Amino acid sequence: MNKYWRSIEELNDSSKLKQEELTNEIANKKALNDPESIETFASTRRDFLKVFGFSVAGAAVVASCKKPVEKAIPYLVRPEEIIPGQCNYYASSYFEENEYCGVLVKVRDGRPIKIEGNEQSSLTKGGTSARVQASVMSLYDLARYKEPLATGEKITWEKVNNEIPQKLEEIAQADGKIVLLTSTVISPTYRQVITELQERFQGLDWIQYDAVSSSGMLEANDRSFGKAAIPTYHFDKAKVIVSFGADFLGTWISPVEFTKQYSSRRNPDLKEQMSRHYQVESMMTLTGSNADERVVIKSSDEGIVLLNLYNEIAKQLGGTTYAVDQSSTDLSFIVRDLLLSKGESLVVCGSNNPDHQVIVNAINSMLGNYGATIDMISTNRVKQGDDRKMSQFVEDLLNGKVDALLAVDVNPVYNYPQGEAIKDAIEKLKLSVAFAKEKQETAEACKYILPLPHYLESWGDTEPTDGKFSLIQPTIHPLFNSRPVQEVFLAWCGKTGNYRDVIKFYWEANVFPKQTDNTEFTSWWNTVLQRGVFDEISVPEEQPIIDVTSLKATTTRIKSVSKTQGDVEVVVYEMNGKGNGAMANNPWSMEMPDSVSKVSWDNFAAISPRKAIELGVDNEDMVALGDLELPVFIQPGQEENTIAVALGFGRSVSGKVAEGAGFNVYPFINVVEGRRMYQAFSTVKKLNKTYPLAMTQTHHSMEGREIVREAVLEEYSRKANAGNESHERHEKHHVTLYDEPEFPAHQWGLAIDLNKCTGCGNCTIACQAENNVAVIGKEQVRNRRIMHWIRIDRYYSENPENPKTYHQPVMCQHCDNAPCENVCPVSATMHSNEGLNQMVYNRCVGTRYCINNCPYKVRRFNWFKYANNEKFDFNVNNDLGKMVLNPDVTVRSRGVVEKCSLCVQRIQEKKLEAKLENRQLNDGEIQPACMQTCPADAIVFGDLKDPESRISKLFEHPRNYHLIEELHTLPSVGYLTKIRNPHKG
Amino acid sequence: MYNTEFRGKLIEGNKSLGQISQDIVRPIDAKTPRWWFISMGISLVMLGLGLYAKYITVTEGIGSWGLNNSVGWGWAIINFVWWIGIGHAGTAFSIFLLILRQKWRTSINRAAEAMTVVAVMCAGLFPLLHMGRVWNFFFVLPYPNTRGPLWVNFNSPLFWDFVAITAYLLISASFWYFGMVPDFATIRDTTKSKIKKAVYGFFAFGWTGSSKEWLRYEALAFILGGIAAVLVVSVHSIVSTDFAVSVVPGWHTTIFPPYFVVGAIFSGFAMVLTLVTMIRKLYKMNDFITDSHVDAVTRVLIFVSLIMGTAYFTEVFIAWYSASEYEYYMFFKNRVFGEYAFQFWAMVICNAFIPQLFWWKKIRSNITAVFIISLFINLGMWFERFNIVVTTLAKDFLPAAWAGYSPSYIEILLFIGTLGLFGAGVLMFFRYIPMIAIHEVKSVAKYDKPSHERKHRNHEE
Amino acid sequence: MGQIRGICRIVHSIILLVLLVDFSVVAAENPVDNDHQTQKKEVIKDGKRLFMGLLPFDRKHESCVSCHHVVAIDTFSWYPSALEIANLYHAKADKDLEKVLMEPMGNKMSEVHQEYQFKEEDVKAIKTYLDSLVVDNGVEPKPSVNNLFLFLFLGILITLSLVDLIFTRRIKYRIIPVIVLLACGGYQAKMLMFEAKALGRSKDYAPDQPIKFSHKVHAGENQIDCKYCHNTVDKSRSAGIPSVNLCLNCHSLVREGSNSGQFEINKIHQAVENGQSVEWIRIHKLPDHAYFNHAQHVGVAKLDCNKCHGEVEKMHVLKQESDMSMGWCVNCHRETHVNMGENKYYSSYKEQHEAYARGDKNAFTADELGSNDCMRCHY
Amino acid sequence: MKNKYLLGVFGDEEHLLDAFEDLKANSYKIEEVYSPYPIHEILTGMGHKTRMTHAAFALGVVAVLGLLGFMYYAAVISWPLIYGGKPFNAFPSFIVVTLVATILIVTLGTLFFFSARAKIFPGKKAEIIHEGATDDKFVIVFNASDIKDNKDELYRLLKRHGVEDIVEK
Repeated sequence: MNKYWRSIEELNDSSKLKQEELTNEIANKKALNDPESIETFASTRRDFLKVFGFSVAGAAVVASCKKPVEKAIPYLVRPEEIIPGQCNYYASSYFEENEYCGVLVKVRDGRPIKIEGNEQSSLTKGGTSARVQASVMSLYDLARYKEPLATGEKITWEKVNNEIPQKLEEIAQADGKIVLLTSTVISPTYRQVITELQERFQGLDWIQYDAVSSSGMLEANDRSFGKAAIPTYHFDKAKVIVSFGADFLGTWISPVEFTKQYSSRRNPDLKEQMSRHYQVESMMTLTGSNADERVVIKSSDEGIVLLNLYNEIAKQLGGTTYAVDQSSTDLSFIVRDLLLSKGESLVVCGSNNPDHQVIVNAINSMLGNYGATIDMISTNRVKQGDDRKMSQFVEDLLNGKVDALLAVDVNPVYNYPQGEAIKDAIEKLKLSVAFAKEKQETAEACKYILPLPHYLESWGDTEPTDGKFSLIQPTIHPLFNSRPVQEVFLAWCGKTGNYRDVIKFYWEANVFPKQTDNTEFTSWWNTVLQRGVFDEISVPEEQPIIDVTSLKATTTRIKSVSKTQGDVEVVVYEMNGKGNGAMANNPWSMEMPDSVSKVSWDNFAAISPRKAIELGVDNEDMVALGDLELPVFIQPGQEENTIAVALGFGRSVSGKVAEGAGFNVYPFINVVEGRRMYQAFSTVKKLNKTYPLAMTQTHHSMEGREIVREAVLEEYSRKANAGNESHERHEKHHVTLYDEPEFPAHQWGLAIDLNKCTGCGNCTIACQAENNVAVIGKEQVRNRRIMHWIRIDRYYSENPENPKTYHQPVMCQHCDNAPCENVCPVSATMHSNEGLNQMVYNRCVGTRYCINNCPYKVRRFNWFKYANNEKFDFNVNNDLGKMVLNPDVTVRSRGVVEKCSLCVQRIQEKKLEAKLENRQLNDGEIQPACMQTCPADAIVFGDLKDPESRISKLFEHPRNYHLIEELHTLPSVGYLTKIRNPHKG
Repeated sequence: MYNTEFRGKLIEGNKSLGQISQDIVRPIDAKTPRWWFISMGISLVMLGLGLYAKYITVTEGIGSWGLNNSVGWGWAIINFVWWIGIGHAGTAFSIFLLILRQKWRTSINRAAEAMTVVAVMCAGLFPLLHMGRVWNFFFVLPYPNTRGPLWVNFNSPLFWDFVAITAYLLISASFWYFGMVPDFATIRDTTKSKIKKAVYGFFAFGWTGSSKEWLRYEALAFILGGIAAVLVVSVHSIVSTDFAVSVVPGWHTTIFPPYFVVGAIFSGFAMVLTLVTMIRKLYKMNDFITDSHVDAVTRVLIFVSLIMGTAYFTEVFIAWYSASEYEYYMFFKNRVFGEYAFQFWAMVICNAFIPQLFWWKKIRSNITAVFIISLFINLGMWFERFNIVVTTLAKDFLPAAWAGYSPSYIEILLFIGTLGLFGAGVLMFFRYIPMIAIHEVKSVAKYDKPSHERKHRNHEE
Repeated sequence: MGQIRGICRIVHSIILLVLLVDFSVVAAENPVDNDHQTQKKEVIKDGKRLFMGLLPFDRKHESCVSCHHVVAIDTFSWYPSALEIANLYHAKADKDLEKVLMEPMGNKMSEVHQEYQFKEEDVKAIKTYLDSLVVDNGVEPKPSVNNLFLFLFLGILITLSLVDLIFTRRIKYRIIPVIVLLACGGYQAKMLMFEAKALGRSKDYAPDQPIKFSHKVHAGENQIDCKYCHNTVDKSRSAGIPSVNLCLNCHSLVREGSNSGQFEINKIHQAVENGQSVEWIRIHKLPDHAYFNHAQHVGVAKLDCNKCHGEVEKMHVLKQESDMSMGWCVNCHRETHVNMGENKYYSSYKEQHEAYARGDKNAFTADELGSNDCMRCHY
Repeated sequence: MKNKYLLGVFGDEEHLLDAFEDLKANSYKIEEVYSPYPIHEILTGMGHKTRMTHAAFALGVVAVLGLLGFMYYAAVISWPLIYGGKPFNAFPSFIVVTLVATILIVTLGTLFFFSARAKIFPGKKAEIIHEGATDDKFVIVFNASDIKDNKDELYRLLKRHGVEDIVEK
């Protein structure tokens, strides 16, 4: 793939830079550089973007039905790297909401349209998360700030750069307090810029603030090791994983990285080496739903459970034990397993309570996991916010001790528990400046609002983990009048020049020396820019020794919580794929059904089935949690007295998409001694109200059908087709009157490893971005009309209080005996000679018989006109949002059926490439969007006609089966049996 | 072979031929009664509501209905099958009874055929409207085109269905129309009104009643009767393939073709009964539609109802006997005892049990009771179609994709609209078209004459 | 094959005709009467007369309008239209126009504008007239027949004649309503066909382009390879309309054309100066739901451009040669052979490739290898 | 109408038939018989024959062959497409359409034959010989030129069989 990676830096000489500007100008001038025109400029064509090579403006002859004259406007000067109609890929990095991911940006005719994983990244290894996939949409968000504003009025950057430093200067002179509030900064160059700013304005206090913080871990590691940092974890090296409420596959620290590591060990063919995963938690997380064993505890009991676990292990290993209440939860089987795999185990905890984390540190230390599965030397930097500093700042702010605030890409008004008070305080400040990408609560409270560029528009660098560097490069000229915050800060320091040069300068001085292979900086820089990443070769170091005294002080604070503090415990969490609320205005993200509950567009009070009966509530009934009224969702696997509610909803100031979606539960966060705790006690009361929830799946049992086939590892090691015994029988029963279908060259197939799939939903959004899948809004989702081509079915079995969970991605199975094909009267769907089940939108008249006759129900109908329709005011209703559309894929009109095409546009593209290069296709060359970005490597695509291909091997695998194969539909999609690895005995 | 003694008089009142003409044509010449205007008004209001629903459907999309990703067909298809079933009565009456030499059909077949045409029109609306892109409807036609040419899929039951419905509508309409030609001529020659003379004269196509015309007319009736008899069986069999050809549990059954045909005859006869009891009442046609006519239809209904009951039982039995877990779930956990038990039992009770009341002579001869039971059968048949269409789609193979369905008000209005269309159509029929086939009634009137007056000969037709 | 125009288009056009009312807006005049205006009007009138050759002035040449036409004409002309000249000189002074007229630049212009002698006030009058064209946009508002009303009117006539033919029979001679019926019906059909054609693909579409670029001159007379300008044709989906700087490769030297003189070529230079690209009128346009890739056809299949685009090298004004219907694509796939032996990719078609290698079959059409599968073009 | 007609108008079928048989026996040339409903004896007695049934059968054969041929052409030769793993020539699927479309074609064709042969078509002006012939009268029509020799005898014969009215036209 290397060949396609280009970097703008290749055009380094000045004349070419000029060209670049010119190109961007041409590409963007017409519609985009004038922010007002974006709202008013209306195109008459439903998919005006499906143009190639030149921009086209349709102009219908006034009031007559003549063919509209179309214009073809070529580039004035075509930039060398842009071939109209061809895609370029640029390596870049994603870092938003504390999540890091190395990415490739697919740019078509000058606009980024898709994010892919960067396989060169040693951290994320080509995986992405749903949030990363959705981030490209935020680039084209109408709610973005388009101009610098001062008290609501447009001002120029020149004025900004004059006025603000002046005021800052005044405040600094008067010994006033200036606070720079940012989210975690992982960019080394940015840090340097901030240092310069601090030097320029004496008394400028820099605070990093994370909406969902891991401050507890920083503090615990400070206590244990004297290093306030988050270690790096190696789930791939752990045979036994015990997680206490850490949703490491969904939202915890670095989920893409962890999913890659985790899934690599979820291979049953590793036999005994396959990892075993215990999850001890109070609510059903995505990670918990993937665990081999899941133990349900109260979140308030976590400390006791942890200390008991510590004591058990200490007893066995001869360590110090501490007095503590006996926990009612029996974890002896975990203890046994942990002791059996010393140095190959990993205990993690999601709590923000440093005491808990200290115990976890002690356990890991006893088990010898430091240096093996945990690395405390090379630490993770994605969460650096310090709760106590932040709460001190809030206290100061509320007491009027702060004079000026520079808030960069943070939103405490929304996501800090005392948000309203903070808002009032900010409004009273002498100077308040917000740097923000799009409409948000804090910015609206500030005097100055300075638009930030999207990461796809800006330069940057990152160091998410010590020694792992990566670059962010712009893939489009800024759409709006925004400037990178670093450039603005430098301007305030009296320096001019663009940020790219600053980064280059920094890298030349600080990163370049970290390697020895290259001697010439520019060529090295170009390589790094092409690859996107640079890893410093680390020298192995001795892990720090744990300070045991830290534990002793901690244990005294671990006590049972008395029952008097309320009826129920409320746990607030980040929803997988939705994040902390910064992306709430992203329609893709909002419409993605939550991986566990399968609810989209809202958050809800997740209540255990038993509690629901006790309260007499059902789904969609409302309950009052303290003062907050929330709809109920009955979540199997929830601790009986724990109610979980997701953060990140209920934005009060935002774009149109986020309006009215869900409820803000940040106020539930407790600030205890300056630390934010994500649990609270509350009362619960049934209300006589209902609230509609957009559920995409309402039946949760497999009804005893062999939909997800499973076995346990022990059986599997004895018998290769364990759990999949019926496959052979069904194969034998495949008798047909007709000849087996034959395909001359290729037969495309897809294999899905149910053991690796975590159900994270990244593929859903990747597919949505690749295939222009429409967003339809809450009401229509609730009507069960979601358009996603790949859905993830989630089933529960056994005990509803702690069920076994199954995730199964289902897309068009491309059956060779497809029931849908037979019944279409107009030949809108039939088989290709490459085994694809074809769907021709322009032939479809919409009888929907194919939908009815599809046993997998993967066909989607365009119930309404979803593009250019006021009633569906999402991205394809405005010309800015339409920029994200993939020009290779038709935007479907009302009344036609659509479905997964196995990314036929990618197949065709690669076939053409092979033809042009006069060669055959290579296995693995074609990657559908779902496969390319799967962080778990659960999806494999390939040619079934090629006996050597990976897919052919997988189809021969004894675990392989087809969905409802007894119907003899001969699907081209295979599933690999899920093999669980529960503890023995 | 034909025994009037057994059946009783075909026409009461010992009427002369002239009286027959007069009696039947009277509603056309007479002043329109007030109830006609009232019911026409109601029908038109309903039709208007339906038009509104059609407007919304076409401009906004099928999304205005209550369907979803799993349940792709709902009320529209239920109503389509229901109307088509009702539309079966006309041909069934005319053709089957013609073939069986049942003279008593003559008083009823015109009404039945009219009902067929209107009902098939109502039915035909739904497959059109339920298309996502109705403006591309012509894609269904296999016509030469500039696309390659690209033809249609002859394997698709929907294409079969399209051909069958079109054929059925055209054939039953022409059958009905040509049956009326001599009657239009009668009106033309008896009416006093000049306008009516002109209009009916036009529609009579220049009919005079000469022996040459009658000769070919008889031949035409013979041919049409013969081939349309095949149609009676084929149309609903083909409609049933819309379901039977699929793979979905509850649809994928071989019993469907006969089951649908019988069901159609059942609902058609029930609707005929509903209509003729109304005609009798409203137009005092007791002399033509006698108690014995009603009696004959009810007897047929008992028989058909037993077949229906057997079919229901067979379906459920096979669901268990086949040992297919999907079929088993569909029938036992979804229909008989599950979420849709109400619809299932409504169907069974209305169709299999209630008509058994006709075993009692008292009920058979009580016109009000007959009317009410006929309505129950119509309702039951609607539930049967609901049972088939919705319950299957709502819960098929993958439980994750199971979804409920409830109609939107647009769908309900569409149905009301077709009821309005049917009402209006039938009322127009009452008002402007001889309700009873005059020439056919005349031809059988002779058999009612006292036998000494009939010195005849050969009673064969 | 059935080349019968799809009923589709007729249905579409019926719908469109019924839906769209062809309102022709007649620009209302807004007379402002004052001296200055009347005076100016007089000058414009003079200028118009001069331009049209109505006022004789001392020369042996034809009138301006004989070359620089004022209203749109059907035939192709190399000369710039009056409006184009007007637009160019609108912002300039009278002197500039005079200078150009008196001292023509380039061979072509010198040839036709030989020995021009103008009075200063004449030039001024012409300039004023030309300026007025810019303001009025050069096109005189023409009342157009309202198509929809005509269509409906014909419909009414048809209905009436039908009614009379069948019911009323007022007209003694039956032939009259029959003739009316046929005539009206025929005209309606003609209207429908016309609209249907305009609506769908447009074979022979040859619009006026902003620059009178002649493929005949470039590709024919000068033998420039198509791929020189359309240089992405063998590697990208799009053949690429050449960017303006590409034109400059030659036209920085070639400043005058053999037919159009300097006027047309100057437009390129102007475009570069203004930083604004040329807005060509697009001719070949597939519907959005059809995907076409030039690279496949030119890069892989090595098709000649003429195969689809016709003899471009003989066209002064480019027109759409083929109707670009689906049938046209599909039938070509049925006839065209694949480079089975040359391109290694096709060895993926094992059976076919072996048959080819053995010599059992020496050619495979694109269709036989699946190029007529729906999802090769529709996705 | 150049010819003069003589109409014998009867009030019921029995009298008509008696008269008809008598007339036939006496070899009167009967131009036409008009009746409100078809009377089998008259239809056979008039000696006309129709070949509509043959035409319908022929049409049916042509339709079946044509339809099967067309579908084979469209699905196998013109543009073969794979539907659900079926062969191109999915013959059993064609039967349904063939059956129904044949019925349609035969019906429409027969109607056309009927219309053409019986001269019953929209817009035709009826040549009404007697107003009551479509109501309650049975009319025997004689061509005046055929019977001018034995007019009185005919009158007598008709009257003997209970004719209601004799009209000369």
